[in-house]
Order: sequence, then structure tokens, then C-alpha cells
Amino acid sequence: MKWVGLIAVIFTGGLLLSAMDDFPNWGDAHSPANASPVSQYYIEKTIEDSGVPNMVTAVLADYRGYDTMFETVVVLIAGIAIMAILRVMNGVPGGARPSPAHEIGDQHDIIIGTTCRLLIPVLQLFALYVIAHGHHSPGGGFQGGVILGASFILTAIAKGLDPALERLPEKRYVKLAFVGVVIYSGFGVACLLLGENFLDYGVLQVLLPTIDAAEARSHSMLGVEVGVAFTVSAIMFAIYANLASKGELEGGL
Amino acid sequence: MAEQYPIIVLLVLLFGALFVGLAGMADRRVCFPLTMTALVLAVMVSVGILQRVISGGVIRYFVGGWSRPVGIGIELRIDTINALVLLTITTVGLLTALFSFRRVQEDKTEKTPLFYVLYLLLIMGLSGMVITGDAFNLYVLLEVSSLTSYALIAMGKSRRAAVAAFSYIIMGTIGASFYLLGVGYLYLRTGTLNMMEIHQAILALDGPSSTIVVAFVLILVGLMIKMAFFPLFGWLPNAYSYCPSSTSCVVAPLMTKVGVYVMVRMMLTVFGTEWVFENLQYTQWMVGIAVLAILAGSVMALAQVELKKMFCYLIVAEVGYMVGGAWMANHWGMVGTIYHIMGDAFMTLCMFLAAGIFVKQAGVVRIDQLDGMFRKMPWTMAGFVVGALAMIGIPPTCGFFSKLYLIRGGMESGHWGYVMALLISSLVNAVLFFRIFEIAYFGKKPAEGHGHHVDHSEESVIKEARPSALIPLLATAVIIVLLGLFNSNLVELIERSLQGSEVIGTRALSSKGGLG
Amino acid sequence: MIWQFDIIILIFLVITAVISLRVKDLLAASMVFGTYSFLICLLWAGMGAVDVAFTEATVGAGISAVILIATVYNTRRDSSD
Amino acid sequence: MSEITSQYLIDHFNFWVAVVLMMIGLYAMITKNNLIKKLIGMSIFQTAIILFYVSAGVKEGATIPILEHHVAETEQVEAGEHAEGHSTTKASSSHEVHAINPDDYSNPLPHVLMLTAIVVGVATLGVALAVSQVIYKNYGTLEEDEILAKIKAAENDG
Amino acid sequence: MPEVIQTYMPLWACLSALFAVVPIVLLRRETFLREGATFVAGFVMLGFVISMVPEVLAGKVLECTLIEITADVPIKFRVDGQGMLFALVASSLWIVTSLYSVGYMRGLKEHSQTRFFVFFAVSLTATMGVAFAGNLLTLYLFYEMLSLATWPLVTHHQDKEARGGGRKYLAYLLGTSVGFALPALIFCYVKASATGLEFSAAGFLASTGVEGSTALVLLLLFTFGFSKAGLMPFHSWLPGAMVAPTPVSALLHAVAVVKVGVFCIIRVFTGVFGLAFLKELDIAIVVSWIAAFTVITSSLIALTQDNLKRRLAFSTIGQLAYIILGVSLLEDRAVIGSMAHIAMHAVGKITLFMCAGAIFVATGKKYVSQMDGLGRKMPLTFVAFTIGALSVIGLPPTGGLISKFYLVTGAMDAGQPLLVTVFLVSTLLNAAYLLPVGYRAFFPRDRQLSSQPFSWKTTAEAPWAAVLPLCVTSILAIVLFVKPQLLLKLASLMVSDVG
Repeated sequence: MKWVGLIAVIFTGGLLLSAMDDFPNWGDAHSPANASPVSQYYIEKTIEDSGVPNMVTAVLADYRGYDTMFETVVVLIAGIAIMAILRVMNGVPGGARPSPAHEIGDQHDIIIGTTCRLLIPVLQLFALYVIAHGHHSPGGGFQGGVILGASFILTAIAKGLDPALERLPEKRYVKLAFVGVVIYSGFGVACLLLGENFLDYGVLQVLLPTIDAAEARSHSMLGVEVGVAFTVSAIMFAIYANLASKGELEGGL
Repeated sequence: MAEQYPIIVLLVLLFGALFVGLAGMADRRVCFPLTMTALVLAVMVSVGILQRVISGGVIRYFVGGWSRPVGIGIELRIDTINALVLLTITTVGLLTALFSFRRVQEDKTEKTPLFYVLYLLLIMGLSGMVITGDAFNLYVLLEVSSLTSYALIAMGKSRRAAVAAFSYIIMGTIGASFYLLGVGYLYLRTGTLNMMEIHQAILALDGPSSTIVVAFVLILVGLMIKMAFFPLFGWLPNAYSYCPSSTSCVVAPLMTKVGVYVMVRMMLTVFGTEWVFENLQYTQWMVGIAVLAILAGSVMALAQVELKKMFCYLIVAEVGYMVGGAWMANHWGMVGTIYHIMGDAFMTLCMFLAAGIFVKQAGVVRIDQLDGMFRKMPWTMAGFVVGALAMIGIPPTCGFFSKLYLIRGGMESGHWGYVMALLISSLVNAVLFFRIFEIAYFGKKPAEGHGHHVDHSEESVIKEARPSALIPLLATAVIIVLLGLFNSNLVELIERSLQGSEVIGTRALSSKGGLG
Repeated sequence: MIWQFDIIILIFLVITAVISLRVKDLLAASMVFGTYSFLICLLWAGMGAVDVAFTEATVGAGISAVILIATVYNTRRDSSD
Repeated sequence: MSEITSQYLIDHFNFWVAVVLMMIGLYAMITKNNLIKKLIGMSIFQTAIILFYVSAGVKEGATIPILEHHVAETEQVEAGEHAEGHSTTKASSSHEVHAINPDDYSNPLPHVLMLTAIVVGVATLGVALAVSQVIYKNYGTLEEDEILAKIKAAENDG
Repeated sequence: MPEVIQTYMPLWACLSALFAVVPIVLLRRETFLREGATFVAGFVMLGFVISMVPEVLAGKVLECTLIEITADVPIKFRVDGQGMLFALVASSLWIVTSLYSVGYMRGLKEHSQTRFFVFFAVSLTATMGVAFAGNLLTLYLFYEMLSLATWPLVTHHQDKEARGGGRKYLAYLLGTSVGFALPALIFCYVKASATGLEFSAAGFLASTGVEGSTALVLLLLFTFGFSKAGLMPFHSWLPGAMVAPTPVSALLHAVAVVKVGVFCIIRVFTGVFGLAFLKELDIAIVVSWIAAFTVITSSLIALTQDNLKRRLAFSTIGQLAYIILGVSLLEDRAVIGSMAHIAMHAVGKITLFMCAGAIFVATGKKYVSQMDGLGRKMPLTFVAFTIGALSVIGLPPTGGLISKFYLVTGAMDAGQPLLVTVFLVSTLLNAAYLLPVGYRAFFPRDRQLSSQPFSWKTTAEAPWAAVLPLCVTSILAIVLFVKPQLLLKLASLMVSDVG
């Protein structure tokens, strides 16, 4: 196997490198990728189209929002998949062998506990900031959602899984995850129902007469980011909770 | 509403999954009706799409309305070939969902909603892959379908299911990553992700570009892993044979076929056949490997004692058929390949449905346990026989006609090795299936079976499958025959699509006519 | 970005990647993998891909490392390679 | 430094390292015996691909793809005026004043794509870890050779 | 060009047997009605066939195009003299055999009779389809259908021997058809799809410029591909398939299956290549010699067989080779002889098989050496046997003489004295292996047996349902000697059609 692997790797590496002299120079602003009308368009017209300074957010949630919707679905699938694979249901014991004795996390340290108590609210606040401020600074639904999920994970690490699950029980996080995707695709369907193509947020201005198309786009982007954050935070916690407890959702690390 | 069909077919499946997830958690009984509703709607919409494409030509749908400049948004692009494959996918999905009815409820009750969510998202991922016109979006949907299939396979009750799923994850990730890397290389050189735009950019390139060649090779290798092409098929037999029946019935017919379809799409639309066949001199190599794939798959299938494993190796051989056909640089080879994508999906479905029924009703895993099946389950066997005849290539099933077109392509382009391999594999299939028939037909001889009183005792032992399992099987058998009977209509559609302006850059496919 | 700095990070990246794959203790490997994620996140921030860097910092260095450790904790810590 | 080194090393150093990392990851995925190690290799492979993409979007001397605040504000005002005139038309009109020079900002598209890729990567990792926990539950080990040996033993028994 | 009539008659003729499957299955409990359904279907089919005879005799061609199943090539039926002759033989003998199988199956209390009759009917549909096929694809389609439909019949006994025989049967038939005939078919499709692969007197390959070794390979692929014709070296499925119940052997291995094989080969000669084109190519002589070899070898093997059915099987191989030899001579009279021999041999051989079956039903004896003196117990059977034997050998007063006469004169026309000798020698061999059976039955070597006085009261014939058909066919063999005109007219129609 080692030899097969080595040969495959050398062959693949050679293949990848063989095209290297055909590459544009590093940092070349006029390489086909950088100078293509597509990326020029994003840089020049984002503001005009939606007034969002962070082009990455604009491209993510608007121009290529279709991709992002499926990206959210991928996250959802990951959570559902882990539950489908690992979750021990029906009260059937998992049959897992007792794990070897570990030192980590067995005792809940007072220092860790206190730190977490101080940290977690800040973390959650920061997560909301990241979600909401994705238009103007790095961040958005994914990053914020992960941080939000991480705050629950931190709870679980510091206090054990059960207290964390009290705050975010299984039924709730599964629902949240689905609702997140519903929010995202709901924005798309709303556009569809108003007679435009899927995810064409501009048309949503008819719902709020005081705004124009660009603003409608901007607000819709925030909306879908919130949907993303719902799914991502719920699923990140779900992944951790299942993996840490071998699918039993008890005990944990 | 009709112009929104391309997105609606996906949304129906997506919302089906979401509702199953939300409502199914509360009440498990709504899962199945919701799933069926979503799939029936999806089939209806795909029929609508097909009609629209046939009458009105290519559908271009710009998600978010970002149509100009092309490539800033994501485009869904449906020509006749996509529409046919889309219809195949949704139909297979519907039939298998029906088949899964009791099974899932009996298997893992608590996980029923999860199963259906994953199932619908798998069908959605595959459908999305087929209709998208964006190279990166294809990757995302590829991952959607891969992740769901990993999970569905790992849900198998067999101890080995998890091991099989793990190696599938590793191989599948390598494949998908290669595809992603290939798209990256393409992007580096062309600056766009829209398939048509990439094609234009490749045409506009001055001089050969090693980046594009490497991109093509990477995408090809990635897809070869995904479609289990020789010699990268090691993950397939375990993954498909240890998963639950209702999973194998949807994964086995669709995953590899969609892989082949994406390869064909890459060759036709993204790179263009002129570039693929004239710039790269890979034709001989690829057809050669396809021959090896066919022979290896057939020989390995002969050596199997387990029913599902045998079918898995037959899939490997069938993938060889299609890759060889696509790479012959020949009109009829391509037509045969596209036709075979559809035909083989239903043939494989038929095989796995029958295998699922055998496992369920009679606990049959190995071929030699099949004795007396003709008497015990005549209807199941009837459906199975039709599928088997199609695999062998007996007219008027679709298997015969795809072989006819593929062999014609092979003869016209002078790939005699491929023609031979196809015939040998037909013979091997004949041996395989008649071995099964023989066992299933003879069974144990009735002790004193004389006169017509035997007829009564024969019926008393019938242990036929439930209608929810039988209907999909028989429907598949009917579809197999219908695909065969109406193959000229289908081929006409495919030809029109290949020759017309729908699929660009097919001029390099040598035209119809005499032997080359 | 200062290219020397860039190159140093790249070299460290390769080193951490190799270490995380060679260390026999899986917990240590997961930790080193977290370091790797952090380094690559720095690199991206340097290259102007702030959103990617942010995501990698939360997902790669955060969640990935945590779920790896969770799995290691639930299975075995030692490995043969 | 000679031209060749400059062309092959400096100009493409990121690509070089990306390829090296990819190969490290790929090699680990194929040859490592421990399933967790395989998955770490997988993650390295995926991040290396992301590195590759991001490197493709870099522009020398360009800044992050977020418009500076004052530029953004002036633009927004202009865009607002513009939108008042043609409230329904989208972006296709010619905008006379180009205060934004595309060369000043990194290419945002690869970043967007790679956000997706990162998320896909962690999703795959999570599923794979779940599967490996099931494997551990079934076979009591995560070493590939031991698992295969146990499978073979089970096959010989039954 | 002969006048063409569009009609669905050939389709109905073909499907009438298939429709019989439904009542047969539905009436599976009522054996009497079930068999009645078989008979009704038989007569309906014969009715359809006969109703088309006058038009065919008037030199018209009946056509019916179903769906265009692949690009350019439809599923098409076409009734000409050749097909009509074959259809007539097959459909009329089906009725006889049905009657016989009722007697046989009931006599032996066989199991799974419903299945037997179902597949029997399906086989007949396939046979009709081959007879009326209008193009090569349709021909191939029904050819394969026949192979599959007869497999359950061959393996009817479901024991080890049947399993082995069935395996061999399928291996040979499917192996050759997929391995040889299918590539040849696809080659034709590639070359001449514009002609729709339709059989025509001039041959659709004639205009495609196939020549030399390619043409020879193609011809051999077809000849061996349709291995139901039992040409050596692909003959050994035929003796193996004799494990089937005798009615199956009788109808399928004396009439339907093997004759479908030779009929296909004749179609290839006359419709695909065209006699004129073959003459021009000068390649058919290869087939002639293969056939000649088969004739002599199989006759010699038949001499050594003690099992009566096996002996008859080898005899069949020889007789089939006669037919192929005849058509490969490319002479008008030889071709007429070939076609006529299909009918003559069918009538003769079916008589012989039914006699063998009747003997088995009545006495359980399978071997020639056991049949000493049986003639006194079963006089009717053995008289019929002798008449059948005479017909197969080609002696008066039986129809076999006529077809053999045409074959021999055709060989002379072709200027092949060596082949004439082959015909004559094989006739002697035929006599040597067939006549002793009847002789020993009536004049046993054991004096004790022969000294017993004959009396009708001591006879122990098989059930009437088994004896009646063989009497009918033996009388038919004599009738065909006296009145062969219809057959000859149909056979020569096709030559004039060809010429």
C-alpha cells in the first residue's frame, strides 16, 4: 500500500506541477482569474447592486446565493447524517466498549467554570455581532453561526454535556437546523412567488415599500445570513454533542 | 410558472426534506406520504421540463436573475440530455421510495425521518448536479449527494457497513477534491465558473495550455473515482452490498450513472469534443481501460457468491461500457452511452430491487440460496427476469439496444477490442443470470410431484413480496421494456441534441456512416 | 504582505502537517492539526482573504480540532503510525 | 536570484507549497493505517486545495475585498441616486464615475468558493468521525489492518 | 417487385398463440379447458395462416410494420412464399403435437403441465415471428425469444440431467447467437441501416460493397450464429436437449427450433446476401462443404447410437445439414428442394419422434436394442415409424423422395458431382440406421418372440391421444408424396421471387 500510495502521490504531484509554468504569476492582477469580467463586476458593482461593502458577503449571499443555500444544506446533512449514523435511539444501549481511562475533563474545574461563565455571554454577543455585521466586516452567517455553536460547545466542555443539552435540547437544535434552511430557501421562494427568479431579492422591495431594490437585497442578505447562522450553530453543536457522547447524548467529555 | 420549472424540481425535493424533518420528528407517520408527494411532484415537473425542452430548446435559468454578464450568478442549463437524465433520476427515486415503505419503518423506527430527509436530499443533489450549468455549483451538489450517500450507506445494519462507508468516504473525498482542484485549475486559466463561458474561454485560448489539460485530467480522475471506473472501483462492491436495501436501490443505479453523465457533460459542454478528442490523444487509452473495466467487472462478477456483490461488479462492467462508448469519439458511441445511462439506471434498479426483496422475504444473500424462487415468488422473479434479460442484452429490452448502438459505434470507429469485450461481457452475463435462473427454477424437486395436484401445492408455498415492494419492481421491468421499444424516439432526441446547437462542440464526433 | 513572512509560514505549515501525521499520539496529532489550521488561517489573512481566514479560524482551528479530540477521547489515543 | 528560480519558486511558491501539502494529505489518506490519521490527512488535503484557490485570487498590492468606508459611502450615495432614477433596473447601466479600481481589491470569488469548501470539509470530517466511532464500536480498534483481520476472521467463522 | 398488401394478418397469426397464454394460466385448474384453449389457439393460428395462403400463391406479399424500434429499422412482418411454407408447417404440426402432448403428459402424469403449455404457446409465437419476420432485426428478436422460451421446456424434468442438458442448450444457442449472429447483425446494421435490413431477393448487402474475406466471415458468422440449425461443430446441444419430454423433442427439435435455425440461414442466403450476389462472391461453397461434412459425420454417429431419441437427434443434424447444403448450392432447384425438405423432414421426423414417445409411454423403453418384437404389441406405432423413416430416407411412397430429388438434381445443376455423392451416400446411411428399428420390431431375432401369433387383442398401444397424431402425420407423409404441389408452388414462388 505504501508503494501504491507513493506512486500515486508522485504521479499526481508531478501532474499538478507540470502545469505550473503555465500559471499566471503570483499576485498578478491581470491573470485570467483576477481580470475576468466576473470578478471585476463583483468589485465594481456590489455597492451599486446592494450597497454591501463586503464583496465576499455580497457574492456569497446574493450573486452565488444558490451555492450558499446548498452549502447550508450540506451542513444540515452533516448533522442529520451524524445523527443517523451515531445516535443511539429507542433506548437500545450503544454497546460501546468502555472508553479507556482519560484524564481530560473528568473533573470540572472551578477556574474553567468561572472563566466560561464570563466568556460565554461575550462569545454569544460577539457571534451575533459577526452575523449582523457581515455586510461591513469579515464575518457573516457561517462564522457567526460557528461561534454561536462554539459557545454551546464550550458550555458542554466546561460543565458537561447535560447542562448544555438543557439549554439546547436535541429536539430544539434539530428544529433550529431545519428552520435555518427554511428561512434561507423561504427568501428564495418569496422571490419566486413575486414573479421573479429564485433568490432574486430585488423584488422583495414590494413587501417594504420604503426601500429600494438595493436595500431589499441588503436586508435579504442579512435574512439569509440569519438562516445560515441558525443551521450552522445548531448543527455544530449537534455534531459535537453526538461525537462527544458516542451518540448517547449523555455524559460526554 | 412553467419557466421556473428547473428550480421547482429542486425546491420540491428540498422542501419535502425540510418538512419531513420538521413534521416527521413530531409524527413519524407523515414521513412517507410527504416523501412520496415530493417525489411525485418532482417526477411531474421533470416531465414538464422534458416537454418544454423538446418543444422549446435549451432552458437557461439564471438563479437570482443575474444573467448579464454571464457567469456572475449561477445558471441552470437544461438541454434534452439533461432533461432525460433528470427524469430518470426522479423516477428511480420515486420507485425506490415506494419500495422503502415498509422496510424503513421496520428497520429503524426512530430514524425514519432522518432516512427520508437524507433520501430526498440525495435525490435533490443528484438532480441538481444534472441540471446545473456552473462547474462549482456542481461540486457543491456533488458533496450534497456524496454526504447523504455516505450516511445512508453507514446506516446499514451489517457490521461491515461502517467500514465500507469509511472507505467510500475516503475515496469519495479524494474524487470530489480532485474535481474541485480541476475546477480550480480551470478557473485559474479561464476566470469563470460557468460551463459555457469556460468553453468559450478554452476556444479563445491562443496555443495549448497545460493548465487546461491538467484540469481535464484532474476532473476526469475525480469523476472516475466517483463512478467506480477501473481500476478505481475498489470501494464500490462493499459500499453497495452492505448498505440497507432501500439505500442500495437508489445509490447503485444513480451514483455511478450520474458520474458518467457528468463526465459526458464535461466532454460535451465544458471542454468540447473537439478539444477532448483532437487535442488530447487519450481515445485509445481510455477505450483500452474501458475494455479492461468490462472484462475485469465481468470476471469478478463470475467469482462472486453473494447476489448483491455480483451486481456490484456488473455495475463496474457497465461503467466500462459507458466510458468506452463516450470515449470512442464517435457519434453512435456517444448516443449509445447516453441511452445506456438511462437504460442501465433502470436495469440496475431492477436488479437491486429484486435482491432487496429476496433478502427481505426469504433471507437470501447468496446465489445458491435462491432455489425454488420461481415457485415461491413468481412475480418477483418475472420482474427480475426482465432485468436480467436486459443485462444480457436480449431484445426487446433496452439492454439490447444500448449494446447495439455501442457496438455500432465501436465498429464504425474501429475499436474492435471494445466490441469483443462487450460481446464477452454479454456472454458472461448470460452465464451469470442463467445460473441464477437455473437455481431459482429447479429448486428442490417436488417429492411426488405428479399430475395437476402439484399445481395446487405450488401455489400454497407462494411467499410473494408485498405490493409496496412488488409494484416498483414490476414498474421498473415495464420501463425497461418500454425504453427498449421506444428506443428510436429516445435516440432521435439524443441525436437531435448532439447534432443541433444544444450541446456545443460536438463536431469532432465522426458522423454517421460507413466503417471508418 | 512581507514575502519572507509568507515563506516562513508556508514552511511551518509543511512542518506542522508532517508532524501531525507522524505523531503517534492522536491527541497530540489533533492539537498539531489545530496549529496547522491556525497557521493557514494567518496565511490567508495575510493574503487578503479575511473571510476565509475567519471561517478557517472558527471551523478549522475550532470545531475540527474539537470534534477530532472528542472522537479521540471516545476511542483510542494511541496509533500505530 | 536567477530568473528561473524566480519564476518557479518565488512567483509560484504558494502553489508549490499547496501542491506539497496536497500530496502530504493524499499520501496520508492512502497509506496511513489509523483511520483518524487518514482523516487528518483528508483535512490537510482539503485545506491545501483551499490554499491553492485563495492563492489564485491574490493581487499584488491589493487589499481585502471590503470597500473602505468612505469609498463605500460615496458610492452608496451615488448608487442611491442612481437607483432613484431607475429603481427597477439592475446594475447593468453604465456608471460614469469609477472610483473603484478593481486592481485595488483581491478577487472575492475564490474566497466565496472556499468558504463553501471549508464548510464542506468540516461536514465531511464530522460524518467520517461519526463513522469511525461506529467502526470502533463494532471492531474495538481504529487500525485498518486490525479491522480487516477481524473481518476476515468473521468471514471464516461464518 | 411483387405486389405488397398492408395487413395485420401476420401479426394476429403470430400473437394468437401468445394470447392463448392468458386462458391457459387462468384455466390452470381445469385441465380439460386449459388444453381446449391450446387447441383453439392452434386452430385460430392455422386459420390465420391459411387465410393468407391464396394471396401468397397469387404472388403477393403481405406486410405489416409495427414500431420503428431503432433508427431506420422497424419491427416488421412480411409474408412471402418462403415464410408461408414454414408457417404452414409449423402451425399445422402444432395442433397435432398439442394433441400428442396431451396424451403424453397425461399418460406420464407429468408435473407443472400449465407451465409446459404456456411456454409451448410462447415458443410457437416466436416460431411464427421468425417465419414472418420482415427484416433481420425482427428475425433476430424472435430467434432469441425462441431460445429463451424453449429453455423451460427442455429442462422440464428439473433433474440433474435436464439441468445439464438445459445448460448446454442455452450455452450453445445464446453463446453462438450473441457471439456470432449479433456482431454480424450489427455489422449489417452499420453497413446497410438505410435499407432497413429488409429481406429482399437481391439481398440488401449486395449494394454495400462487402466482398472477399469480409463477406465470407460474415456468412460464416451468420451460419454458425444461428446454431439452432445444428451445423457441426455447434451441434451437440441437440442430442443434449433430448432430455426434454418427447412432445417437446418432437415439435421443437424436429420442427420448430431446428427448422427456425435452418430457416434463418436460408433467409440469410436468399434475403440478406441474395443468391445472385453470393454466386458473384463465390463463397457459399465453404458452407456447402461444412454441411456435407456434417451430413456424413452425423449419419455415422447416428449408426452407433442405441438410445432411439439420440439416434433420431443425430439423424436430425444430418437432415438439417441437407437443407443448408441445398441452399448453399445456390441453384434454383436445390433451393426449392431445401425449402420442400423443411416440410418433408418435419413431417417425417415428427412421426418418428412421436413414435419414440409412444413407445416410451406404453413400455418405458428407450433403447433400440430393447425393442425386439415390439411391433407385435404396437403395430400402428411401428407402421407409422416405418413410414416416417422412409420419408426421412427419401424413399417412395413418401414426400421425402420429392425433396431429395430436387436436392440431388440441384447439386447436379451446380456441377458438384462430389456433393451428389454425399447425398447418395448419406441416403444409404439413413437407411442403415433407421430401417433396422422397424425391422427388429417386426422380425425379432429371438425366435420365441416372433413365433407368437399376432392378434389385435394382445396389442398395447399408447393412449389414443398419442397414437392418433402419429398416424395422422404418417398419412400426411404419404399425402405429400401424392400431392406435393402446394409445397412446391410455395417453395418455387420464392425462387421466382429470388430470381
